[in-house]
Amino acid sequence: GDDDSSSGDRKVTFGYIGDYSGSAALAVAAKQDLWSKQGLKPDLKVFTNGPLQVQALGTKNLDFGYLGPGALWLPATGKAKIVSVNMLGQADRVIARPGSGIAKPADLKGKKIAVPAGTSGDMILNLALRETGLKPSDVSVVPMDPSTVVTAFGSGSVDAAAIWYPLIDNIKKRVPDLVEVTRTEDFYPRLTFPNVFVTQPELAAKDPELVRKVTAVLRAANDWIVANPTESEKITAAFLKLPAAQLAGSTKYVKLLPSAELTKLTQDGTVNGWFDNLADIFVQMDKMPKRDAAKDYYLGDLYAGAGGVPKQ
Amino acid sequence: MSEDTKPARPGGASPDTAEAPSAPGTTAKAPTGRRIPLPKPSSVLLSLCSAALGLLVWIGLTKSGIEDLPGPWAVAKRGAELVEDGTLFDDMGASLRRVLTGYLLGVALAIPVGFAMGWYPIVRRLIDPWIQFFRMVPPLAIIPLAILTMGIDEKPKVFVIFLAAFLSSVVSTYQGVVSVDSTLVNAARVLGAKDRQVFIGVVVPASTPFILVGMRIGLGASWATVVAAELIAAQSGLGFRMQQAQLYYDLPTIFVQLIAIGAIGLVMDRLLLLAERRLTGWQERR
Amino acid sequence: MSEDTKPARPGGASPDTAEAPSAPGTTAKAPTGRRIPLPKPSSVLLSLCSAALGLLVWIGLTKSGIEDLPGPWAVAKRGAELVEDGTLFDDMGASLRRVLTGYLLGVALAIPVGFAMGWYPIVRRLIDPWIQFFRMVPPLAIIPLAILTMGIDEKPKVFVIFLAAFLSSVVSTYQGVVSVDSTLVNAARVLGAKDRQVFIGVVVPASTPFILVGMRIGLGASWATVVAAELIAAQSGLGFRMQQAQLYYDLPTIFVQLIAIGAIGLVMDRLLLLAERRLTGWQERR
Amino acid sequence: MPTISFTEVSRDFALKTGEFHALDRVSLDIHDGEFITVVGPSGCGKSTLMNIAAGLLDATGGTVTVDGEPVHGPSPERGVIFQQYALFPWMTVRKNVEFGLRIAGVGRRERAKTALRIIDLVGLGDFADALPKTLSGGMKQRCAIARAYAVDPKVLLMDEPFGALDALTRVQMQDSLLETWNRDRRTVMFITHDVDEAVYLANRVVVMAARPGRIHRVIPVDLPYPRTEKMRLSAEFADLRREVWNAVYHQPASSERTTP
Amino acid sequence: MPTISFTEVSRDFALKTGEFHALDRVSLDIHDGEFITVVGPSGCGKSTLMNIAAGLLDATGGTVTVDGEPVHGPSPERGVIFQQYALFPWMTVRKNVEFGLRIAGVGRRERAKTALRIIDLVGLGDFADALPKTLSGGMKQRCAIARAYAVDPKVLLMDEPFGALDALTRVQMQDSLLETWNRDRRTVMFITHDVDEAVYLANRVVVMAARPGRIHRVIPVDLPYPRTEKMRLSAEFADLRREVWNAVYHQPASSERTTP
Ligand SMILES: Nc1ncnc2c1ncn2[C@@H]1O[C@H](COP(=O)(O)OP(=O)(O)OP(=O)(O)O)[C@@H](O)[C@H]1O
Ligand SMILES: Nc1ncnc2c1ncn2[C@@H]1O[C@H](COP(=O)(O)OP(=O)(O)OP(=O)(O)O)[C@@H](O)[C@H]1O
Ligand SMILES: [Mg+2]
Ligand SMILES: [Mg+2]
Repeated sequence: GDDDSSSGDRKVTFGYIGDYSGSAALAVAAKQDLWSKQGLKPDLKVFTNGPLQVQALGTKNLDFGYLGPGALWLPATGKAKIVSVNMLGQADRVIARPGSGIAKPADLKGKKIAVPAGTSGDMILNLALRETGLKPSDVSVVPMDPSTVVTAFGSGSVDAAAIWYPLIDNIKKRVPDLVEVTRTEDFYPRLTFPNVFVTQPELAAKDPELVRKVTAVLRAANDWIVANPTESEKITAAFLKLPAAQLAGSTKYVKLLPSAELTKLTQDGTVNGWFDNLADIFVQMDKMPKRDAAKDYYLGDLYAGAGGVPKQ
Repeated sequence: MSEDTKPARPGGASPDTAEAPSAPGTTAKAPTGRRIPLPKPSSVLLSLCSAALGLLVWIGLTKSGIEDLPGPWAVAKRGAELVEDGTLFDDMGASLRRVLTGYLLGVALAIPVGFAMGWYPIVRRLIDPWIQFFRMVPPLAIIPLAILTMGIDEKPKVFVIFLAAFLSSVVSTYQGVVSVDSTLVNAARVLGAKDRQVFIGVVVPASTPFILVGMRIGLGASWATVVAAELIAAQSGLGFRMQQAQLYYDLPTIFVQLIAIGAIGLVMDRLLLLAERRLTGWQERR
Repeated sequence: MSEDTKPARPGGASPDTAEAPSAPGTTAKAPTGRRIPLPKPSSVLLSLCSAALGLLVWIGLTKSGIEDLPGPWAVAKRGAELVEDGTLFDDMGASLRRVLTGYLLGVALAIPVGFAMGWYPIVRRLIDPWIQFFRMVPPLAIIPLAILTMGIDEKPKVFVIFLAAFLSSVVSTYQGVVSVDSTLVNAARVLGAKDRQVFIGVVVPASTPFILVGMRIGLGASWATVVAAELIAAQSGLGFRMQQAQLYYDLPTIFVQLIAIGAIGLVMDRLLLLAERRLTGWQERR
Repeated sequence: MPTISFTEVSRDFALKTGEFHALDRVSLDIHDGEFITVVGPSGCGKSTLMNIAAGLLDATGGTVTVDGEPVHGPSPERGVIFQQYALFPWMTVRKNVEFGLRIAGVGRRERAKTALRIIDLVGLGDFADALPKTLSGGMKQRCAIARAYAVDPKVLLMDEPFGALDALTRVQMQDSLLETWNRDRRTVMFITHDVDEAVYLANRVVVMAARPGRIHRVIPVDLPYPRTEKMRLSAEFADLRREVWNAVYHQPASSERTTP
Repeated sequence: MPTISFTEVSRDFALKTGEFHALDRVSLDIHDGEFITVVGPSGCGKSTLMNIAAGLLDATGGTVTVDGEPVHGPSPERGVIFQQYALFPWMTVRKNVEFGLRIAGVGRRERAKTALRIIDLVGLGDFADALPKTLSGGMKQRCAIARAYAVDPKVLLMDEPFGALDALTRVQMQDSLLETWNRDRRTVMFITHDVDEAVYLANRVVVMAARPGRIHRVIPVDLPYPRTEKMRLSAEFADLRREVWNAVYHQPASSERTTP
């Protein structure tokens, strides 16, 4: 609903990914007309993955974007700055086929596991292995496309998979009695998988006011979602032109935190801890050589400050 | 006086067409040596048969126990839904716009470049290796580069399609120029034609058949690249929708887009075929 | 007695080649009308020039301020690293195996199918629309289908490449069969050749030039599909590595894979070109 | 019994403007061992008639028999020499000549022997391993003749085989053709543009007329074989030449409609 | 002053086996308004000589001048008729004939008038809008002749232009060519295989010899113009015919090496 806003509004290009967590805040912001309240006019661009958005941030074609937890190494290497935490993903699972003899992470040893490389699925598998003292070389990891995992697991080409909902719902149609070996919640609050909104590295310094305004929009949208989770699923489905059924129940697999609580967690350093923990995993996974400290790339102060702006 | 030496007489107009006099009419016979030609089934009937054949294979595959493979019915239902809520036509419009723009630009560049390569051997030998090189490079690999240089609007999407169309039609164009009969070029030159006139008057029309074949090849390449192109921040489009459906493993939707792409492409291909028939009617054909 | 009617005499062997007697040797002149031919630069020199040209364009692009675009130096360094730790050659091996398998299978099927389509008009009219249809369908869209039917091992990867090679070379093959000179077919038939013999003795050799062009087109299509194919649970391969590098936004690595694919493809293309020259040496050329 | 017998043979072609009668009820008997030449204005149906005899084209009316058998498709019994050579460009001269023998299942050694003998006969001995593209027009034509000879057909159908040859080679080829024919007396139907050639070679000259294609006159040539260079300059030859010339040149006006 | 003057013209072709001398120091003057015919065995360099005069091929030695100017590339002053017609297949007869006029910048109306007049002259009036593929061989050849005539060249270079025509059409075309030539007396260099034709048309017949390509004899034809059908049957004509025939047929053995 930004089309009817006044022409003096500041234009903001915003990237997102066409799934529930990647779109919900923007769908709600559009529906509730939160943008014009901040004098902003969003130009939304849908992407299929995080790295492409970061690339577009680098070429100044995007002002803001959305990253899943698997792409958090990008801000951790200075390629983008995080402006806010969106939701905490709890959809990721390590699942195993019935009869594969896998019931707990330790049973994964020597098994064939399908993983979409560089995603949160990749990470939860790594965590699960580490918890039990297994090395990646102790299992046979088969990297593949997310939708490939569905088929591969369904057809029994692999023993286990590290994947997420709602794709697991698809798998369940064919393998109803699959075993959930590990789930994201198992690691909370030590570790969680936040998905975030990011911006160009320079923009925060050059135009903090803009970043603050955008953050305010995101906070407002987030709080609306926290209050109306089911409604938000419908709005998002409409926004993505998907059948409502496809997103129904999405909120089951995310943890929604009110912005007040997120502010608190930011101020007490918990959020920085999440990011640093994840960054350490990335380093251990050889995704990057060394990490920046979370305080260098998470704009926590701006986030906290955005909460103080009175709604117009 | 035989009337043959005065072909200007009425009634002698059209039949003098025997170019290969030692085998006139043999083309009317199937090369299989059958002597009595089968009654030729109408082309519409054959098209229907062809479509039915495809459908049968599909149903066969569905029934043969491949799980998840959606049957024609499921796909048709999903297609109807997508038509109803307008997305299918929106997506078609968006993709068609991109493909047409990229394709037309690609062909528009391929023709002069192909001519230059055919006309000046030096140009050919300098450029040809690069053309062949880039022909091998996957369009998916071009995307980061396209974003770097062109951002994320329509430009890079159109560019990826443009590149595919250009690379596949330029080769055909220059092969057309190279194979222009040198006798025709000489014939024009002895009539006083200078380079430019030889080029416009002889080389261009003589290579039209090749250019049109190149355009058909380029069309296939353009459509086959549309999914890759729409990975770049597309808001709509058949390729984008297909990608999104892959996120949710929504096979019927993938099939709808797939069929839409194939069908539009096929229609465009048949149009080009018509143009080819029309523009190169002067050719002697088997 | 002139010696011309007794060409069997020594010394009269090779010069009787004037096929187009009214314009012998005119091909030696550039069509630009220049009368004194330029000294022909050696082909090696031209290849070097061509390579240098490409490098210059690249450096120019790098310097022109496109951020992040890696220069030749950065790419060479990354390439050296990848060579050193062995991944580059492993990846090359893996991709080459897939491409070769898929490509050879594709060509091997395209040739008989193309022949059938060219030989039997009914087959052509039934199959041609489907060929054109699938030519438009992006390889990325085939992946879910390939996985459904073939799992995630080497089979679906090879299949995607196979399909690309098949679709692009079948068209050329059947056009070759269709354009076989009917006089040659008749010549064989009046010598007593039956269908099979006409086919093997005339149609196959006469369409070799077309088949080879088709094989070159198919080669490009195969390599251009390798990234899409290696989206399917690949452990190694140039396309897989490129995907991974894209995930981590590692442009120098992408460039290394891109150059590796282009270079291997180019070498294979030149080999095919050689084969073409050799196998179709009987053709009259400009 | 005639070797080739055309009985009321017609051939129509469907055109946009209607039916075109390329041949209209042509009847002609060619006897065993006879040498027939066919002349007539361009487009009068000479090639059409020959293609029907060869089995490469169907008549739309009438019947053609060869040795009493109706013609159904081509056969190695009836050797054809095409106006455009129609050599297989990917085969050497030797391979071209051997093609028909291979089809007939002749063994490798036998094949090579026969081929080389015939290649020598047409004067291409040194070019046995040359590809067609390296041959001059005349040499190509001689190769095509050798290929037809090799399978030793009972009947030879030749469509302007010497059209591309210069006067010199042409005379040579005429003499060599006659020499061969004199030896084995196979039946020959020979189409030509050249009145001189028609008379020099033939037992009988068939003069055709156009629109519709039909036989205008059949002129017997009563010169003895072997024919010689001297005969060509004789008064008798000149008379025949003039007779054929007049038959072609001063044809009565025919019905001029394409659909009479 | 001669119109076309060849002085010691040589042309070598580089072959794998060494240099091949297609022409060896050929000298020939063709006078203004003269009709020269060139005969000789296949491969003796006739086409090569003509192509050099046309400016389509460079001599490797010697000089060629036309009107005193050395030849540098083709020019509409020198009309060429190619052995293989070389019609533009995408143009109708009229467009083909108009092509040279359009190049010369002649206006549309003027162009159409000239073209139609010349098309009528060669007897293709009813086929002005036909595409080449619908023409018979003879009609194609006549269209090519009309195209060369249209630009009204000072010099006509014709490479076996009547090779594809039947005897009938051929005689007609010969007469019509002579008739035109009689009117405007342009210089003509005419290559042919046919000794009869060479004598019938020429002021002088140039007989070439092969290996190396050179001029063997030049035979003047002292028959008056216009030439007639009757003249063809005269004793004088027969004598000339025999003389040319012997010059071609009984050439002295030459050095047989390709590299003498
Ligand atoms: N496939 C065809 N379709 C239509 N008309 C044809 C076809 N083949 C031959 N004709 C016509 O039939 C007539 C006879 O053709 P044919 O080739 O037999 O003539 P010809 O006597 O051999 O002439 P030429 O001396 O030029 O070889 C011609 O007028 C020709 O136009
Ligand atoms: N491009 C070429 N390369 C090599 N040799 C050539 C070339 N062009 C012509 N020749 C040779 O030069 C000689 C003369 O050729 P040219 O075409 O002038 O002969 P011609 O007298 O016109 O013969 P024809 O009567 O067959 O037309 C021939 O022996 C031919 O093989
Ligand atoms: Mg004929
Ligand atoms: Mg010549």
